[in-house]
Amino acid sequence: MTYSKDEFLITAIARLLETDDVRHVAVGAASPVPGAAALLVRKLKGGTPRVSLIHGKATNPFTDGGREIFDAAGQGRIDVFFLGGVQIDGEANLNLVGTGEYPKVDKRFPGSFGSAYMYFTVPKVILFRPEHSRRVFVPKVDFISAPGVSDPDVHRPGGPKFMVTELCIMAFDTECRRFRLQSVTPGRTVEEVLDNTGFEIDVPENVPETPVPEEDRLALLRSSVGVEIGDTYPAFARDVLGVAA
Amino acid sequence: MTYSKDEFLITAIARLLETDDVRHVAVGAASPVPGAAALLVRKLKGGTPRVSLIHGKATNPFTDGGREIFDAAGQGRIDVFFLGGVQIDGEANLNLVGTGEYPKVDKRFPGSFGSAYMYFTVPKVILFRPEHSRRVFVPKVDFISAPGVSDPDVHRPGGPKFMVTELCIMAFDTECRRFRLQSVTPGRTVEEVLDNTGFEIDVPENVPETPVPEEDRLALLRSSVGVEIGDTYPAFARDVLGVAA
Amino acid sequence: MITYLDHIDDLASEVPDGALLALPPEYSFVPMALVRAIIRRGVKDLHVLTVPINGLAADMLIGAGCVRKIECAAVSLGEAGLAPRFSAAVEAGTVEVLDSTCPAVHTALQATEKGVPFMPLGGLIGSDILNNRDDWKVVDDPLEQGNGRIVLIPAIQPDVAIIHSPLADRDGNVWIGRRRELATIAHASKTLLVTAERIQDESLLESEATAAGTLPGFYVSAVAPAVHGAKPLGLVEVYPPDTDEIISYAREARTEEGFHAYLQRNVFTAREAAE
Amino acid sequence: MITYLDHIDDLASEVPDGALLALPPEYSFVPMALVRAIIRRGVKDLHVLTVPINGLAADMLIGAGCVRKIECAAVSLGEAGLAPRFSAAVEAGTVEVLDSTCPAVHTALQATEKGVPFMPLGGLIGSDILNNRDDWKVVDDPLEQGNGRIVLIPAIQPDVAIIHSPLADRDGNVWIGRRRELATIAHASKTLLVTAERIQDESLLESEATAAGTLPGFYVSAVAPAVHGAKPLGLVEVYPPDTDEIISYAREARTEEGFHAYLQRNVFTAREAAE
Repeated sequence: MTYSKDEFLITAIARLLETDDVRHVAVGAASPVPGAAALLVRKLKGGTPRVSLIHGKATNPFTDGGREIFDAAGQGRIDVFFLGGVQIDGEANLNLVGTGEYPKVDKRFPGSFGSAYMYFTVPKVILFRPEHSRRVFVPKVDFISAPGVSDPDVHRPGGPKFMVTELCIMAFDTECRRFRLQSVTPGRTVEEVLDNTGFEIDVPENVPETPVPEEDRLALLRSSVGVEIGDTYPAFARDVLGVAA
Repeated sequence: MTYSKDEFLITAIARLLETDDVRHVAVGAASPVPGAAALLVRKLKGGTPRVSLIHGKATNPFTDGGREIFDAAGQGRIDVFFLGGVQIDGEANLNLVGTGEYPKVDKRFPGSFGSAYMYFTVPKVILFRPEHSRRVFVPKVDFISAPGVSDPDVHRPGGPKFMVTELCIMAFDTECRRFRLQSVTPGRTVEEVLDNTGFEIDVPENVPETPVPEEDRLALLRSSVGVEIGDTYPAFARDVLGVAA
Repeated sequence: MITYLDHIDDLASEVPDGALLALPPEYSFVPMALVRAIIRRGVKDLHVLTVPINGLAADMLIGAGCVRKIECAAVSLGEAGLAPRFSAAVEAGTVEVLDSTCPAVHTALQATEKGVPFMPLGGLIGSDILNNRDDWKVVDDPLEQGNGRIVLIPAIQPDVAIIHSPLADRDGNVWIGRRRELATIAHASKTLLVTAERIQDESLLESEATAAGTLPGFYVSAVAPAVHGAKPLGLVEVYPPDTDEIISYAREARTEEGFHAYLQRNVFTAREAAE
Repeated sequence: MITYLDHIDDLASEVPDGALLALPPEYSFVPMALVRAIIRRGVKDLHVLTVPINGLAADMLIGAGCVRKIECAAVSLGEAGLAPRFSAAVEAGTVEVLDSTCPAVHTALQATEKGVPFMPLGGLIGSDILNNRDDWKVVDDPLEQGNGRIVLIPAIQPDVAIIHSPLADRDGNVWIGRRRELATIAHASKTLLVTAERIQDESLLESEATAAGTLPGFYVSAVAPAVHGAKPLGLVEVYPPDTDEIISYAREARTEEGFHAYLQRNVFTAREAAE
């Protein structure tokens, strides 16, 4: 079965959500790919994990205002969250603010949103940044919206576990403060990953390919799961998954 | 017109609520007399002050749970609140916990409720304690639920301003940390007040009588205001004001 | 996921001996049927937290010997007078009492809700409540802006909280209306047990109108039906409090014998309405 | 008491130059008609606080020259892309930006709501947000219980907050539904200006069902009607966002000339639906 790049990324993320420690996945604004991945896993596992799309309708369970998702994370009730960045460096520091010298940056982006808190509180943060380039993956971010690691005297139950890009999946080792290449997208190479990454990463001797989307999962995405994500992202459901609202 | 003791106390309290600084009167649980006084003034002044009976229905405006009244007081949005006490002493310290040595007291009462906070935050706290006896008005309370005065390094926009008993009205002078007799109930005497008060108070040369209930106010109490307080205290409206629910 | 139980006695078995148990205030959806089930089960050594006050439920649990310690801003039967078993137990020293004040209880739960170890609160300084709380801490204005001393209230995380609601749904969502202290209690507690007058199939989150007063199911551990589950207390717009019954409790419970006769009749012998 | 005004331009006159103005987030009842009225009035030197993020309203106010300083966790047009006037002004240094993060904005308002000078918040340490905030303070675990360092966020009290609602009543009560950040904003602000699609005579506090989603009138300073008052943003269950309009704004506002043409057409020339 053929598949699109987004469908590939959805199934790649979904495989990271299938462990038993994942009971509640929260997905922030403008994140249809992670949202679809979470809904796919919920469908596959018959209702677990819970999936909360903060800007969803039927999938938005929050009724205590904007602070509730942060409170819930602080309570340990959210197991997975997704973050990205304008720049990401080898210690998993995220920059969502801008490039150049702060505060009068060369190019200003929206801002840090809740990253400086969710990165500390959610045990399994998955970094999702499709564009894999030296523009994004820099030696050192120009502004740390949220740091990848913390000193031992800072309470930090959460942090980065994986990064998913168009080229590969990396795991993050908090102890060593380094990413390790875990698998490479079919048709791409380890060299390509290294060429496009502006920081050092660990590369094991054998790097497997990221599996292609399973046919049964593609079928779910293009039917019931597509309908569910269409509740929040109708254009995405229509254009990417071929499911009309 | 004849009047009951409760009707006398209601009009006595009402006169303390007629100043312009009183924009919002909040009334705690089981306080029909202060509640009726506040509703009477609201009626007389055509809608000002706001009156919030925390256990009322139509008169309970709070929709953010039990903490809202305390938050509102902390925000400076409540101008008058009523407190009482099992014991009250000459520095306006309140004891709502029990008599005897804490914690295994001789006689245990319910507890401090919100007094230890409201007493600090509401600018005009009126102490309301009909029983005027040396059992209540003691030289020093056995347990300070809420202190009458505070050191200058404690943020305290609020505190006691008046005390209303069956015998008299006293004003509290925070600077001197003393009560001053303001008026005496018709038919009672200054000597009676002093005999039944276990702490020293200031007595001016001329102590007027507390005015008897105004006829128009009694009429309001026994009609429209009685109906309003009956929404929260039906037995009180029926038995004291003769207004059926 | 949320467990749906058929009977409140099964819910009661989720309250272990020694638990820190949070009780909602008298006017706010108190699960009296579940409290009776907890007493029937003979739970021991509870540390009860009233949020921030309570009456009948706490008094009965204390009288029945379920409580080792109680943290409260007040325990009172309101217009029916003092809470007799609470007062007697404190006077006899058979229950440990940790006196608090209403906003301090809310603050301690807000801290847990927010995932922080403490939260500041104004007032309190000079009170013997504070003087008897080794766990509360007075600090000098940490921002150094002339705000004066302030009290830090440590977070409290109840092991179990129990609430009753007019209405729940099959996703574990629970109607709490404007009784939003129940949301704070739920957010702050490890386990939340819910009884409901009625459990409907349609999701309470379907419309914004009902969502506004709904506690989402992901805070809920287990739900059981309990018709008249708050009686003899009231449930706003569903039934009024049974004032005569509460007054008669207040009278009977003045003595230990009277209390146990009340228990025998109303807790051990009586069948709950839901059965 | 609450003032009822006939026209949003009268509400806009309650926003003084230099005010600390709180704006609700994009998905939460943003009073766009009032924002346009504020721009028409030519207010200057605003200190805008987005709670915790915003998009179109903040971008237009900045583009129109009303803003001196903005404190925000993010300003973004969402799926329509970057906020063009915000980005341009920050890059040019013509607006001062105080970067924050969502829960820190909520925390600062919660502190004011609670009447305390600060509130603690987890996370943040090691972030350049913190490193650029002289007003935030890192303290060593004040309870000395091994909780580690923590950040204290000072209270923020907006001078004026503005919200739009589907429904208000004649007592100043305002339906906010589950958008409870609007309650926090209201509690924390000195002045609250409300526009409403509809103003009804019957009190929203009459029934528990509507009371659950109602902000009580005693937080409200003034109310004016504004039919379609959130457009081109959406108002949940009332109208969806006008995505085409937002995308066309995003495109036009890329240049200063395009933005001013947009303003001329949509703010200065157009008549609001309510008129």
